[in-house]
Amino acid sequence: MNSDTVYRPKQGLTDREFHYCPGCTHGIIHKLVGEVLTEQGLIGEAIGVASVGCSVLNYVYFDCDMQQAAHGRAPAVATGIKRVRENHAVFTYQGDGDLASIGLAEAVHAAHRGENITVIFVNNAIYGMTGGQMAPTTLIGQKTTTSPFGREKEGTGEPLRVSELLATVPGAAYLERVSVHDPKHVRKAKKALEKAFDTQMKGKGFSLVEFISTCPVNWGIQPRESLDWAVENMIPYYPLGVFKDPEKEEEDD
Amino acid sequence: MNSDTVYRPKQGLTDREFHYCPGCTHGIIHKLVGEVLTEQGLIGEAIGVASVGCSVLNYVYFDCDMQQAAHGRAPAVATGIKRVRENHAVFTYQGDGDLASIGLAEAVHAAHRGENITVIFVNNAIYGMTGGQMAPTTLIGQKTTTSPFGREKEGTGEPLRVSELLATVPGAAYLERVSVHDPKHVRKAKKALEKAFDTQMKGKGFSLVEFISTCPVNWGIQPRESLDWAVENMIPYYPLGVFKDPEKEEEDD
Amino acid sequence: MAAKGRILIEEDRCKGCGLCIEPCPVDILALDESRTNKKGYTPLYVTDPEQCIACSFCAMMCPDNVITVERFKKA
Amino acid sequence: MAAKGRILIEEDRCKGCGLCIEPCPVDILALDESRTNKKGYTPLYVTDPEQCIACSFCAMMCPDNVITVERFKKA
Amino acid sequence: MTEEKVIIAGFGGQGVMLMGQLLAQAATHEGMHTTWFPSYGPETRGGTANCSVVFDNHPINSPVVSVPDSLLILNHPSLAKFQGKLKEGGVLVVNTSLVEEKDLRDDVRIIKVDANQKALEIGNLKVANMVMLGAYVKASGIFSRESLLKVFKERFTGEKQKLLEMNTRAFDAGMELAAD
Amino acid sequence: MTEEKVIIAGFGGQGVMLMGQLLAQAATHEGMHTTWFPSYGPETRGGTANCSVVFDNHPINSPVVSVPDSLLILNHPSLAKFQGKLKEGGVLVVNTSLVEEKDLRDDVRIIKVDANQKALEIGNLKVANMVMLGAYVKASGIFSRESLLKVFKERFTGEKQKLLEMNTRAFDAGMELAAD
Amino acid sequence: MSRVLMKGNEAMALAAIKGGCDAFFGYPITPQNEIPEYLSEHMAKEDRVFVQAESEVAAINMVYGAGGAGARVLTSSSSPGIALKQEGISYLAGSEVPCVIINVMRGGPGLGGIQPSQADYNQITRGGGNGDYHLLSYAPENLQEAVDLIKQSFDKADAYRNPVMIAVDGLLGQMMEPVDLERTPDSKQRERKEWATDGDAGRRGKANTIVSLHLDPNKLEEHNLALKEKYDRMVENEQRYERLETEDAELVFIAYGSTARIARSAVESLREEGYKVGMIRPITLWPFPENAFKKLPDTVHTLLTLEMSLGQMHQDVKIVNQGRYHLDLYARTGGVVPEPEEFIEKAKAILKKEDAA
Amino acid sequence: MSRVLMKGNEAMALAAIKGGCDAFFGYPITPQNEIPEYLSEHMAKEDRVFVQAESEVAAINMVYGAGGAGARVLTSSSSPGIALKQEGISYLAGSEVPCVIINVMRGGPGLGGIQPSQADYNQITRGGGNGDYHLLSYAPENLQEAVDLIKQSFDKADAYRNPVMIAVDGLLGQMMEPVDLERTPDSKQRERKEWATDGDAGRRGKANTIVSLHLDPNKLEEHNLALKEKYDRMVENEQRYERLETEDAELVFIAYGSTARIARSAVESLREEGYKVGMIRPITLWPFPENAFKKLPDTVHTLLTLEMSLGQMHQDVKIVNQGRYHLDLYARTGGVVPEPEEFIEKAKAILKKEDAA
Ligand SMILES: Cc1ncc(C[n+]2csc(CCOP(=O)(O)OP(=O)(O)O)c2C)c(N)n1
Ligand SMILES: Cc1ncc(C[n+]2csc(CCOP(=O)(O)OP(=O)(O)O)c2C)c(N)n1
Ligand code: SF4
Ligand code: SF4
Ligand code: SF4
Ligand code: SF4
Ligand code: SF4
Ligand code: SF4
Ligand SMILES: [Mg+2]
Ligand SMILES: [Mg+2]
Repeated sequence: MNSDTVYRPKQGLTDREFHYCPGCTHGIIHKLVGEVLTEQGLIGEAIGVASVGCSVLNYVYFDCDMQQAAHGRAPAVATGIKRVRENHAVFTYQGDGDLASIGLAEAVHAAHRGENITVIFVNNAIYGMTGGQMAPTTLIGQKTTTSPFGREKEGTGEPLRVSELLATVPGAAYLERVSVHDPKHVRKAKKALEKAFDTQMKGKGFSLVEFISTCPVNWGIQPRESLDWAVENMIPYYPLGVFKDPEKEEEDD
Repeated sequence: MNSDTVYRPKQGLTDREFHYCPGCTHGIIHKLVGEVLTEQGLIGEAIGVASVGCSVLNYVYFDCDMQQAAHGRAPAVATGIKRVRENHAVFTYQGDGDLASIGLAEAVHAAHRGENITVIFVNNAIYGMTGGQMAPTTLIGQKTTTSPFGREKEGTGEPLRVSELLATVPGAAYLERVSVHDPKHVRKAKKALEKAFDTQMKGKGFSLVEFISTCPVNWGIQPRESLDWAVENMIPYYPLGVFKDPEKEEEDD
Repeated sequence: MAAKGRILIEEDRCKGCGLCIEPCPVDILALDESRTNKKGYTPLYVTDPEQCIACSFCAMMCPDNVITVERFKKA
Repeated sequence: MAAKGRILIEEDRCKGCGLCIEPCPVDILALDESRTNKKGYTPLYVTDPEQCIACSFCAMMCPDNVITVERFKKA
Repeated sequence: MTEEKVIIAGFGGQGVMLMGQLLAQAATHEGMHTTWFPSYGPETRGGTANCSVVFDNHPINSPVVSVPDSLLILNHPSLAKFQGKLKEGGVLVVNTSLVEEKDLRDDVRIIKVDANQKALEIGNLKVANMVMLGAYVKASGIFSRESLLKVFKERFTGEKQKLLEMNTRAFDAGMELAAD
Repeated sequence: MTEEKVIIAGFGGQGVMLMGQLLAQAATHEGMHTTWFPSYGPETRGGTANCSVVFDNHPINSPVVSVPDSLLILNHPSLAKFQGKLKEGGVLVVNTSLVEEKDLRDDVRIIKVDANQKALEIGNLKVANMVMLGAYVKASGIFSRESLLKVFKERFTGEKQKLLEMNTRAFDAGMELAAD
Repeated sequence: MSRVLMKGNEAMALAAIKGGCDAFFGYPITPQNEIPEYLSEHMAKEDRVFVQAESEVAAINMVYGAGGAGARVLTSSSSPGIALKQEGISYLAGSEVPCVIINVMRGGPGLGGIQPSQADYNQITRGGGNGDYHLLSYAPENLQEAVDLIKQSFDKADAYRNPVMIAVDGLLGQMMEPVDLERTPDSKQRERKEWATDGDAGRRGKANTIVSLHLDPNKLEEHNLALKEKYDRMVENEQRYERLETEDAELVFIAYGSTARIARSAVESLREEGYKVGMIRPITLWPFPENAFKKLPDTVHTLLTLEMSLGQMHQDVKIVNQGRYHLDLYARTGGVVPEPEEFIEKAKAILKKEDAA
Repeated sequence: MSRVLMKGNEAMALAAIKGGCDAFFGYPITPQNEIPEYLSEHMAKEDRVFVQAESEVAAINMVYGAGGAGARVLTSSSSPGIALKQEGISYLAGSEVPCVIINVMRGGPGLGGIQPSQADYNQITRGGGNGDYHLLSYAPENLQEAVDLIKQSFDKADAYRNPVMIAVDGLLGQMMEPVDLERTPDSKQRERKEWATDGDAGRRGKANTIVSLHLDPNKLEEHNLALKEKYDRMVENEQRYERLETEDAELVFIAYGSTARIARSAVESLREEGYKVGMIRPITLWPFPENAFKKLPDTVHTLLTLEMSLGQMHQDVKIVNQGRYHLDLYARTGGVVPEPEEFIEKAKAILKKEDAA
């Protein structure tokens, strides 16, 4: 029987198997990035910046030029690249420890300068790679290896909402928070990525897509239940949606 | 004839003459801090953190224990102090280069943790000490030694509004932007400082007062005209007002 | 009911996480608990291939690039 | 009209910036252009002490701690 | 006793780190010198996991074991990686549930333990490591049963106390298997 | 010529840095070796400002002048700070408008210039530095008037061109004063 | 004596508590994560301060703040994290704020790897930051020594008003061995620090300031010379080392930390085979124990540096040596832990060559 | 020849443009501010890239990005700013990304002061960051040499795929003197860098990666040994120095940068008075010019290190010396610039003592 391939994995990706834990949604997000770059015809000329976190090795997965950045500094590295390779799609891929903790200044200032780059921000409410320490995004009550009694407001504060914070920065053009816990949301997430790269290629400024992601191993929850945990605990605190849209801004003008 | 002293300068200050340029409003802000600390009975037990900027030497002016911090890191230094001296009033005094550029992560994260400290943030839209380079707060069109053609949106972005940005951080309890261009506003600014220290001493979390300040020398404008320039150019972009108020929050709860 | 399509499973990539299972609208996916693949995981298998509607939901949710989806052409 | 109070000027601290001048509601402040203080600046002086209402506006605006304000007690 | 160097290897999740720690703990109780050293990776993401344990009556220098006296192998990839290092005549305890016997060396003392099978019989695959441990303790003769049971009691406290009985049973089963 | 080392000192805003640069520029034009070195502080906040200039027909080593051959003093605090360093018999050009004459050394060649007064006469206090410069150029004889005027023309271009005439006048006035 | 089996990082963390550590500020990085993890639980239980900072830069500046305010403060990190702390460390040294820094070294440069390494020797002993300053630096070889030194290090830091660096590698951080936490006494009651910016200006009747800024170069030079005088005292009084079987040695190993531990096996084996081999083991990396090189027997002809970096310590051996002995270096790097056999082989080759010569 | 009078920082900035610098990323700090200020205007006019980063940390990582993408990149800073860049510099070296870094040194430690200093010698030559790496480091003594070296340094950086550090002090940065910007040729047309992550994977048919991470310690060791091989080549080929009047010298000064400039006066004066004094002036700080110390005449008995730091370079002199000569050190620090007379006096004292002996 004749057939069409309606879903082909590994688009924009090398054939290397991901090293992620079973059910870790880093993998889904990688696939979306690869797909969008491929579909927009950017994969042959894109330059990606890998950050430090579980995804540190993604330079072996994305099938384009990749530079590995110091912890938190990916937006600065991307700035350097973009300024000398203006016509290329430049993106970073960063965890919440990387972007919201050590790298907050670099992220905000890339947005502030209106750098024409796209940031893929993977918020799993924890430091995955180093073994499950508290992140700025860790939820109140969440136990981690450095919040053994559960995160408390007193002393460690309430979780940081990065997209909302960046929305106050004029140079941030496109900001959206998405989730990948079911096919419908995966599809929406992909749309967001498309818009983000589109924003960049049209020279409209800084774009960031925040992904609600899971860390089954360090959450200590089975992969499928992790998706539920994310829906029940993360999304209420980190509402999905568009926080900044260049088209909206233009209308408003 | 008998008389009462109704205005006594140098309250909470040493007798040392300020090294600031003629008409620089750093001096007015120093006086307010000294007055508030004195009036609240905190001067003998306060611990201040001097930052790097024109005010770097303020450890010789404030008449309390003072520690001089690395450029941008005053909120981290203050965090260290406050955590081991919980009952003392701890404050930082920082310029816009210091706080909004190199030290942005430290400021946001001190707010994020809800550190019980008070930040005195002096926004003069320029790097004063190093000779007038562009700051993140420099206005569009403003000429500085590193924006010789005037700041342009393209490439350097639009000015960062720190108070608005911090207002998105849950741990920030009290945020107000004030000006000192006339006696009425000086009085208001003092009220804001009082509230900020009050917020701290009541353990309600992070407080910050942003001062619109002048830099006659690097703006290349006479002292009195500098006040006008601030009113006409800065305040429209940096509106005065309260951005976060713990009492309001409580009402809302 | 004849299959509208089928999925191809690159079995030795599968980590047995099960993320693909619930999204299947026709509920034909399961982990084969009777054996392990090269990696040591119990891999995905299709319980009733005839039912597949080639919706790609399973493939979209798979984090490890295990699944390819084909739609049969109406001859 | 008798003075309600007076200002004391620590003249050698003055930098001649003039920030204190405009705020004076009775307009009795000026820089003495005829001489310089130790620092080399033309210092503040009071043109008409009798008018002072001891409002402290000048002192509040002075960045350099030059001015002390006293209010006379009604005997 | 003279120095004993052990490597324990399996895949992540099989509990090889714990096995090594229990041995080191027993050695500590008995006043021996001991070291435990994990091969630590950037991730807890499956793949092989292993640790080295050394016991001695003298202070121990390197905790890194290059030529082990005994080897505990919990899965096949670990056999390929470590078997060659075992010293001639050394003790090789293998989990035959996951290791193909045809590949075993013939110049060492082999203790075959169908650990997964035994663990499933006992009621939980997770205790396969304890079966292996029991077999090693029996085979090496370095520690007494009591010594290990004391360590178990220290380890399985609080919430974990309910695991004590099953682990002890698995350990004993391992000792029996090695005695055969 | 042999080496000539000059220190120019006054307070911030008097234009001492510019004076030094103009001399160094003139020296460059005449093919001499020259160095200019500012005392740079953290601030542009009044207080004393000074720079060191060296001219020589040979390459110059240190741009830092410890014992100047000539000293240009624009205000009193600078006199106190630098007068002692001037080499015996050196040239001391003083702005008598701001320097008390009673404090002057008597073992050096003194050129008194009422520079502020002269500048006010010319129409702008700001050109007092040019009066001083003219006096020095005359007294030292190292540079010709033309040499300096050429530099003026290069410096006062664009918006600043309107200042050329007044500065030249001030410079000439200074030369005259020194000729007296 | 009660020996407990502990993981290196945890033992070090506990030792800090016993050394009187009031506050910890740190940021996660492998292979030292068990230090903050342990302390996040135990400092809280002891009602002391634990803060996970937003970065290494923030952490070291929090240390500066808390140390300046008079507390006993600890931070820990690993190689690239230590690099980020260099400005802050320079500030701490420059303004004489005491603190203890644990560096669990990993392979570099850059992100490098996470396996054991000693390639931070330069950044530890040469101050990776700006200016003329030094850190008192200890390099324990096993957990017992680490525990003993860490307990003591807070006293040393206070005594000299200087940061103290504990330099270990991933091997010591990750391994377990029994330690006796009471072998040395816990740190005793301390006096109030009269120089601290602890907010007691009222009581003192004068305000304190902590600064590293001295705009007048003469003042700054004076300050630097005063610091130097302090460093000279450390060189005089704080050198620590072990000499092992050097009495009749022909070849002397120079090795510290984990490498020394492994070298010890090599010395034992070689001695058994009759080779005259000894070892100098620096326990302080700074001050480098020059004294250990004094009065070596006439039998010595070669010093062989063994290290897990490409000759960083070897430079200090050269500085001390001044042409006296043949020098040689055996170096592994990048996270590779050498085996005793490698040292044995190298030693034999040297001794054979010397015999032939 | 056309000589123009320029301020040191501006001359260096212009030299970078002439060296083919495509992009500058920096952050203000005294005493190097004229570099970014000059470039903010002139890079724009040349249609090249100028970015004022939010911090030194960001700046060095922008350098890493742009350098990795194949551009010729410059950054500049001063001592505490260089300390902040150490992690980034370690990354650049580790992943072999070329760039040029200008360090206009000031007094330390910590915030220190803003006057000239050479107290970054350690952080320049020992890599203040983690791991086994080195920077090719030039220390010009005057503006002409600075201009010539900077122009060339971009070629060197590319040739070795390694960061190059230009080490001057505030004296050179702030002074003016005439320079001939055409004395050496501008940097020529360059080839495309086939290793760069420049977004040309499509054209190349393969993707490039730039990384410093090598999780397998054996791979990381291999990588480190490959780097070492490169550093060895630099030691072989890149040592630069000047020997002044050493032919019959009894006492040889060792001095670099501004200090050498001042020492030159001292040598001249001493020679005039008949003292046999010479000088070795390292132009490369790393590799340290060991070759300069070879074949010194038999008349030499003492090497006197002169530096504006408390003996940081003196350590390298000791390493090279290995007991051959008497060694002595004359050091100023904290921003104090020594005067020739100080060197003269010190030299005379040494020579007198030797005579007496
Ligand atoms: C300078 C520096 N500090 C710390 C680390 C250690 N480190 C590696 S990954 C990581 C956190 C990663 O967390 P996140 O960014 O949330 O990514 P995830 O692993 O959760 O995807 C840390 C702290 C490092 N490599 N470099
Ligand atoms: C790490 C570091 N980078 C840079 C500097 C140089 N520096 C000193 S002050 C300053 C900017 C100060 O500007 P701002 O904070 O706005 O204060 P202002 O002088 O305007 O009051 C800079 C960049 C430094 N001292 N340390
Ligand atoms: S540790 Fe967490 S984030 Fe990292 S790969 Fe595993 S599940 Fe994913
Ligand atoms: S430079 Fe500007 S900010 Fe600094 S003291 Fe002068 S006027 Fe004030
Ligand atoms: S393609 Fe759709 S119907 Fe077919 S197996 Fe996957 S989820 Fe089920
Ligand atoms: S989602 Fe992928 S990896 Fe997970 S079980 Fe399904 S096929 Fe296997
Ligand atoms: S106190 Fe009021 S009235 Fe008196 S001089 Fe000052 S401003 Fe004028
Ligand atoms: S405001 Fe103060 S310094 Fe300025 S002129 Fe008035 S008194 Fe003098
Ligand atoms: Mg994360
Ligand atoms: Mg400012």
